[in-house]
Amino acid sequence: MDSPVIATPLSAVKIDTDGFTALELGHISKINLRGDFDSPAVVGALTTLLGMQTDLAPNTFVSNGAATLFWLGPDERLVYTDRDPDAIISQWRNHTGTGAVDVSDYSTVLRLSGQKVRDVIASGAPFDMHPDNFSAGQCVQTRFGNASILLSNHADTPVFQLQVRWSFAEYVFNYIERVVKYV
Amino acid sequence: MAGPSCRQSRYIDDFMKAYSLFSLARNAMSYHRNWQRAWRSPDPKSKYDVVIIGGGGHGLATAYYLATQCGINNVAVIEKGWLGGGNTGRNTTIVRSNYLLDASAGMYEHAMKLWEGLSQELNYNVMFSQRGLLHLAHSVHDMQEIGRRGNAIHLNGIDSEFLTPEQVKEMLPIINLNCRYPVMGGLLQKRGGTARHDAVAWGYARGADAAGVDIIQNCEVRGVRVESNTVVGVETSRGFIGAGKVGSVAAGHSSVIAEMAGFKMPLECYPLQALVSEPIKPIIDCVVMSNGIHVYVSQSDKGELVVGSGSDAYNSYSQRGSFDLIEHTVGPLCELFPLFSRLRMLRQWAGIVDVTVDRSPILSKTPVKNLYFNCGWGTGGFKATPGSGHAFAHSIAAGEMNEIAAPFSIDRFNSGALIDEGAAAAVAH
Amino acid sequence: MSQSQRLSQGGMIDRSKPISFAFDGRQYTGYQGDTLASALLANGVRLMGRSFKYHRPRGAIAAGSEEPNALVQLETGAYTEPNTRATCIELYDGLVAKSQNRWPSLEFDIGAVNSLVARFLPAGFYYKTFMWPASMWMTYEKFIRKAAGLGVSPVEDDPDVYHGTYAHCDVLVIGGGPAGISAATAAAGSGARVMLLDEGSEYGGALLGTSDNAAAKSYIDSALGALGQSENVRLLSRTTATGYYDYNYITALEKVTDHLGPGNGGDAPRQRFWKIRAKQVVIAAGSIERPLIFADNDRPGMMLANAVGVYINRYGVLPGNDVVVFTNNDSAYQVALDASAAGATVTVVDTRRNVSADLKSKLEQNNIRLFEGHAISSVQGGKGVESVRIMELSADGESLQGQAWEIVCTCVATSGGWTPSCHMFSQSGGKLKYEESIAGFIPDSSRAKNSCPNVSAGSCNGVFTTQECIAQGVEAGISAAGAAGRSGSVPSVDTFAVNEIPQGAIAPLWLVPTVHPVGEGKAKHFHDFQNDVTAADIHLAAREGFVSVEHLKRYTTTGMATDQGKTSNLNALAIMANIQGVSIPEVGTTTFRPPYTPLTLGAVGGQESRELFIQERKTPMHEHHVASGAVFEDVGDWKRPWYLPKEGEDMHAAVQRETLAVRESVGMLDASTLGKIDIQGKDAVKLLEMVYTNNWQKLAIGSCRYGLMLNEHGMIFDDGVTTRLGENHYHMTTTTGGAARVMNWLEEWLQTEWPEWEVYCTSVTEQWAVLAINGPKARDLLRDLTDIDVSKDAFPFMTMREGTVADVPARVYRISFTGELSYEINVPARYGKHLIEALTEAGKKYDLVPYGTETMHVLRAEKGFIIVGQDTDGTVTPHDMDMDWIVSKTKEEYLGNRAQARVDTRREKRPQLIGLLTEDPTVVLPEGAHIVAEVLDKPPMPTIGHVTSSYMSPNAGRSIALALLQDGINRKGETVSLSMMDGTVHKAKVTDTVFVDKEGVRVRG
Amino acid sequence: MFIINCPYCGDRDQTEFSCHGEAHIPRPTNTATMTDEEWGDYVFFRSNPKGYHRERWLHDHGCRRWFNALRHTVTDEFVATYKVQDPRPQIPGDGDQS
Ligand SMILES: Cc1cc2nc3c(=O)[nH]c(=O)nc-3n(C[C@H](O)[C@H](O)[C@H](O)COP(=O)(O)OP(=O)(O)OC[C@H]3O[C@@H](n4cnc5c(N)ncnc54)[C@H](O)[C@@H]3O)c2cc1C
Ligand SMILES: NC(=O)c1ccc[n+]([C@@H]2O[C@H](COP(=O)([O-])OP(=O)(O)OC[C@H]3O[C@@H](n4cnc5c(N)ncnc54)[C@H](O)[C@@H]3O)[C@@H](O)[C@H]2O)c1
Ligand SMILES: Cc1cc2nc3c(=O)[nH]c(=O)nc-3n(C[C@H](O)[C@H](O)[C@H](O)COP(=O)(O)O)c2cc1C
Ligand SMILES: [Zn+2]
Repeated sequence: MDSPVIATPLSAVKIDTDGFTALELGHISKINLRGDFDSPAVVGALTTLLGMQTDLAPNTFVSNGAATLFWLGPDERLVYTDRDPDAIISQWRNHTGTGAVDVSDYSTVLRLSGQKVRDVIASGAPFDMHPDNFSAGQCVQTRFGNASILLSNHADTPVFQLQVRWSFAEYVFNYIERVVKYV
Repeated sequence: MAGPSCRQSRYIDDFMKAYSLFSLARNAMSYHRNWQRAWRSPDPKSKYDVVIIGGGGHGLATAYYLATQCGINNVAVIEKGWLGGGNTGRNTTIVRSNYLLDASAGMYEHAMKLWEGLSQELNYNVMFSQRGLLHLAHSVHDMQEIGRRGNAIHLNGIDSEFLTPEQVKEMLPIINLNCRYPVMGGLLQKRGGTARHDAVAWGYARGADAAGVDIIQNCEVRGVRVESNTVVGVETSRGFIGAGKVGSVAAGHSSVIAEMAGFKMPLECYPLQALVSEPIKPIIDCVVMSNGIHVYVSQSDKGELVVGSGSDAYNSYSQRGSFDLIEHTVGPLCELFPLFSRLRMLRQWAGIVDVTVDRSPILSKTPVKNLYFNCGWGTGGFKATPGSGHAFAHSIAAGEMNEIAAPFSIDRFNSGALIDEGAAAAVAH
Repeated sequence: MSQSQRLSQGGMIDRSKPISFAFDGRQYTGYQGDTLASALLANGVRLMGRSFKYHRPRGAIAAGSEEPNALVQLETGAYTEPNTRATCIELYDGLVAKSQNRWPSLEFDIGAVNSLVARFLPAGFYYKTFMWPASMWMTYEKFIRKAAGLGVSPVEDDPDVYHGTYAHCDVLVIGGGPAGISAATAAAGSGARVMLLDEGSEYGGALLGTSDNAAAKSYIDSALGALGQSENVRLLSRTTATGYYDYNYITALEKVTDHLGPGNGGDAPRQRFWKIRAKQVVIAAGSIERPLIFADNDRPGMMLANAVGVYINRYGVLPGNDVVVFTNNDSAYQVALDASAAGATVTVVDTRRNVSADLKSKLEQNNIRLFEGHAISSVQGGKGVESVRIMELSADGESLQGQAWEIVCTCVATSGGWTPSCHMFSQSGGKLKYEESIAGFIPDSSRAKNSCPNVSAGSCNGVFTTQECIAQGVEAGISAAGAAGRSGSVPSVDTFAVNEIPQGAIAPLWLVPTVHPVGEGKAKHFHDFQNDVTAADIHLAAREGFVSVEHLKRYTTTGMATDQGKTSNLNALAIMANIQGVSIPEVGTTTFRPPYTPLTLGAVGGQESRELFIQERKTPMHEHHVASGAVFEDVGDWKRPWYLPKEGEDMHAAVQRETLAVRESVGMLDASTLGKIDIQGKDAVKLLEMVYTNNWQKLAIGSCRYGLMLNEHGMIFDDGVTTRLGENHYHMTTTTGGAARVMNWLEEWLQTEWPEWEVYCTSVTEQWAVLAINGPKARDLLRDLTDIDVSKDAFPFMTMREGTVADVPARVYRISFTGELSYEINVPARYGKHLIEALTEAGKKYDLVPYGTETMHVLRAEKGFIIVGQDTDGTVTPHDMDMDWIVSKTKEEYLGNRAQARVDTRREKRPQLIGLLTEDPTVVLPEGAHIVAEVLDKPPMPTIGHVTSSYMSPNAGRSIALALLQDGINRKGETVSLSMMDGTVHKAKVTDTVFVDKEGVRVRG
Repeated sequence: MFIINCPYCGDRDQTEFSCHGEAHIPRPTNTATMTDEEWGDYVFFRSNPKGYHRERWLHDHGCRRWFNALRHTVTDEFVATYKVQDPRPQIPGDGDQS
């Protein structure tokens, strides 16, 4: 048998218009990490497993090339990683005794860029994305239309990433495609 | 228990006072100078046999039937604002009796029968319009639901018909059957429809007043006086008013009244919103309700589309709600009737609805003797107005909830015998 | 008659751009910059519509959105739009409009007979008549309905698109007149993020209607030019703030392409709906003039004084060559001067006797006659005013006296004073105060709602000179910016003055007396023009006891028309105050509600309808199902294959085939939509013990167990299989529709009740693509594709194994919802498509049949497995479901436990789940059919149960059904009757709920 | 349309949240010995005050944390939001801590 094809929900589509592009980033390994992020065990695990600083402020993320760590909640972080998630997950559990789950396929990630990005997303999201309120390095879990999204600002040019559940991806994409004409 | 009465009220004995084409014409000759007050504006007496708290449709109907059918004329209705200014004056006027459970069917069909002769009974045109009420089904689950309800209603002796999508289209040519969640069928109650909400309050007020009831507006009940666990009267913004019995029919404020009397109620108050469009020539000729995509719409005699929205899920006494509900009402409306998209919304508003866990009302005795509660009608009590008032009046008079009211006792929240129309059918209004 | 009323010069229209348009089938010409109303007036057309009730001829009385009369049906076909205010329609080439509410024509309207019998149609007449005979109401109603309504709805789908968006700013300025512009300038100068909205096509507000508007325009342009430079400023013209909600949430409608005409907007949306969150709001919405209420004050040609000024100065149109200005205050004198300058013969009739010398001399200089202490007593002319008679007012203003003078005129400009536009402030929850000096309500800024910080500035705040408006605007802009945390250096904002005369000393005269007592002559005194409400109606309402302002409104319908009483409300309540002998604030106002002007439904809901209405959630295998010809069912938001018909098959045939195939060979179902929750942490089992009714302590790692969840009322609300993956690690599944509810249920308990427990729940629904394979050949098929030992002993029923399937990592659960030998293969979603393709290929040799939800329902019903939500309905307990076996007798506590012991829940003869076998095995009972206690000739018939599930079962070789029947468990073996809607009766035997493989051999095979 | 201050994420739009009724109703631990009345009271009866109300909110579209709020049911204005384990903020103008 041929080696299995990896499918993602939006691999076949993209938007590339004046002032706006949207492109799915393809498969990304993602891990949901849980625990007390002040505890020495968790701090230790983060540094040894991911090489990450741990004092992540709410609504921010950090990246170190191999991994990106997002704040999701007081006891919850999300990691995008290049490495084998299974290995990290089992080591995390061993190190910390707390939860870690592979959520690689739960959601997909769109990269959005161009000067229209904020206006496009504002068509469905009630969050204020003005640079004063949302600058590079910040992320926010909010709503886009009916979908929950994780939006992160990677550059003020702007380059945003939008993470959305697999089954809502098409809806979000259609939404963006519709409104991009109007902003 | 006296049955619904359709004869012209004998209490309006003075023929000249009665409303008719003739009286209208006569009064026109005298430039309408001689019309009398629709109801008096008396000062409160020091004591009544029965005090009704709340001058909404249910309270006024209760007083009306107490005076006209139960022989208790020494009655006051105490209203903190203006008559009918609560939910009676702000509802989407849908009347139907196609309920699933026996207890509900009993109550709402009782009301329906009274509606059918109400204008004549009250000598006041409440514009009860049996234009038909159509529930749409948008999924297999909805079909199962209307299947069950349609049969239950039918076997309760109440009219109901199933419609195919084609028949739905025939009734409502402007509908988009292929909306998100396509229309798979419908349940029609031809006797369902609408009534003019304000007229219901005013008609009952006029009738009650003619039968001797004192209607006291701008008078707020601020305390319930209880002596040896028996109610003896109410403290109001116009002083103490003594009462042999007190019926609280205060809809959105029932918890507040209960607190005055020292107990809690299984109620929470939410804002429920509605909106109307600008008036247009007739375009839909029945009431349409879709739980699948959340649309409730009818057209008033004046021409506006009257559109029910949802209730906000937070407790509130503010008579305003949040705007996203309006969006989530108008979106579905345009989905089901895409041609409405160019029409315009004229006004939106909200009421305070008191909701029980099982979404069924409470007509009940309370921990305090001679204090009775009629409340919890939530998002759907307008249609019950005559039935509720009638059953409550007879129950107050007898000191025991009558057959129609009895299942709605507050005890059910302890015994577990809920009347869970919502859980059973997930149907609103 | 081409633009006979167009002035030869002046105005802000572009005379180089003539525009042709049609009204009621006649062609006219106007100019770019006109509104439909100004262009009609330019063409000498005064009659533009008919009123709601009496069908009285009406013309425009205003020049803005407060217009009650001039409503037209704009455009035709799919683009048609009823009730559109001619005063707000920007003229475009080819515009087509029709008058409304008249038949056969505007000039000759049969409905006007209502006017003749008006005497019989006072306020609320319909409550008093049409009652007999009772059966006739529906017929009367039909006529009433036809007569009511205004324009007509389109009957085709809207071809336009709408855009909605959120926006945020530090300072939102509502209204772009002098106050608003200066507020925005000051706020932006302070460094604030500013939005400036105005509903007009151009900024400037009242300045545009002044005679020196050219100078004003350059002032405005320079201010706007500067604002436009700033990155932090968003300017939105043609944008109406429609609603002001809690926490400074303001909605606004932008008309993006309406002014271009239908279909001319290109890719742009027709309208855009803004949802704005502002830290601070400056309300600079201006004020609205009130008409004076006098006899027959509704004849076409009667206008608000300022509207006359606007038509002259902004549009270069003289609404009438002979103008009577009728006023009780100073501001209309400017209109008299402007009309005179435009060439009209002008007469001023002032109800006051103390007109200032200054004004008098201004009139004298311009040869304008002045009648002091006079009032209009009657009006001549039906479809347009031809002349007015005036008489002297008595000293107390209560009556008219002396001789009547007739003044020929085609235009009456009236001013009863100015009403500050407090709509936005009131909607925000702020309270108004009555200001005697201006005879109007203004915002009481000390009673604004805390959560809605705003400041009113300009004439909406009761100041009536441009300079004062600008000064207030600047102050408001600075303070709002400061309150929003911006206080940079504010550039000095230029001030500006125009030719205007402030309202000055107003002498309120709420109802101009007539020779006959109000309501007794032929004349009518309108305050609410659109709804035809007159002073006499207010008197009648008062007489009948409808004295509360809210009763007054509802009884007479005053203020309930599409203009929501912008020009009429204050007059109405002042008249009521007079009747009652109380002050105006004692009468009070009605509630200001959104929207400020009628709001296009498509703009509010249009974006999230149609394809963006509710997401269609699809599984990773969706495309494959489409290719297989699946017919889909909506389950929650999900699209699931319902059945997969082969060529020529209907649903029944397909389902029968699929159902048989599963029990004969092997079937395959996409089960990806089931909710999945990953549960970890050392207290995980404690959670399971609490949320499920059965025991979880002893579940071995790698084993699965079915569980029921109850709410605290003791009723079943979800079910599913949970598997122990590791020491403190579980994988829970839920129903498709219940996934979010269950997740919230777990989290709510964990976070609020047991926060000290260490349990982490993560939704992994979409992480896994799931294929269920069921049937005697399922094992063979699986064996071909996996490295897991699938032998009976190595992989028993109710266990889970990890390995690879079709070369991808998988968790395989040996659980079954069909009673067959079954496996649920879970692979990461990215391999879902691969998995179904691989299985389809490998399944060929086993006659693998893909099946859908309908077949699944039949299969599970054959085994008596319940579907929560179908066989249960939120009112049933485990006992009612005959599922006592799943309720732990040993556990101390679980959610819903205590409720089981209540009187009613313990009651005997509750409805219980049983099976039904119809006497005639070919009869498939309709789901929802009821079991009756006794068959009677006709309803009512007492019922004792109903059918919850019903199918033709090919495996049982007959129809089968599940039902909830009172005391059902004890009735097994009995025969019951079911009465159908059409009167037929079916008999059926009460059985247990398992119809196929009662011993449960197959599932363990 | 409220702005709600999530104790974890900060000020956010109301549409990111859902409200879940009265707060501080601990689940009884003696369920076995409770009367039907006591149980009914716990499950169904609410204070539903016209005034200050302590209630539970969930930041659905955000951090998915439950938290409590003190809000006035007539003005609909929030006085405070606080974490489940935090002490109850005081009702304005009320010395009492309940
Ligand atoms: C937007 C909306 C749409 C609705 N749509 C429908 C529908 O289509 N069909 C339907 O059947 N039902 C509908 N309903 C529900 C229906 O309106 C109510 O159930 C019904 O009107 C309740 O009538 P009532 O007389 O009990 O209450 P109300 O009319 O609310 O009367 C209660 C009265 O008590 C007074 N009161 C309160 N406290 C005191 C006090 N302390 N002292 C003195 N007086 C006091 C109030 O001022 C009020 O006037 C809707 C409700 C709303 C808000
Ligand atoms: N002569 C007098 O007595 C008298 C009386 C009143 C006003 N005025 C003059 O009128 C001007 C008042 O200036 P101002 O700035 O206060 O008001 P304005 O009337 O000049 O401007 C208000 C603007 O707000 C807009 N608007 C109103 N409601 C809106 C909404 N909901 N959404 C969007 N836009 C909305 C209007 O279209 C208008 O352009 C001054 O020049 C003043 O002298 C004179
Ligand atoms: C059935 C129905 C029809 C209505 N029609 C209109 C209408 O044509 N015009 C209008 O302005 N308001 C209309 N309203 C709304 C009322 O003006 C008002 O908003 C409502 O009674 C609530 O009162 P409130 O806004 O004063 O709180 C209607 C209300 C109902 C219940
Ligand atoms: Zn949060």
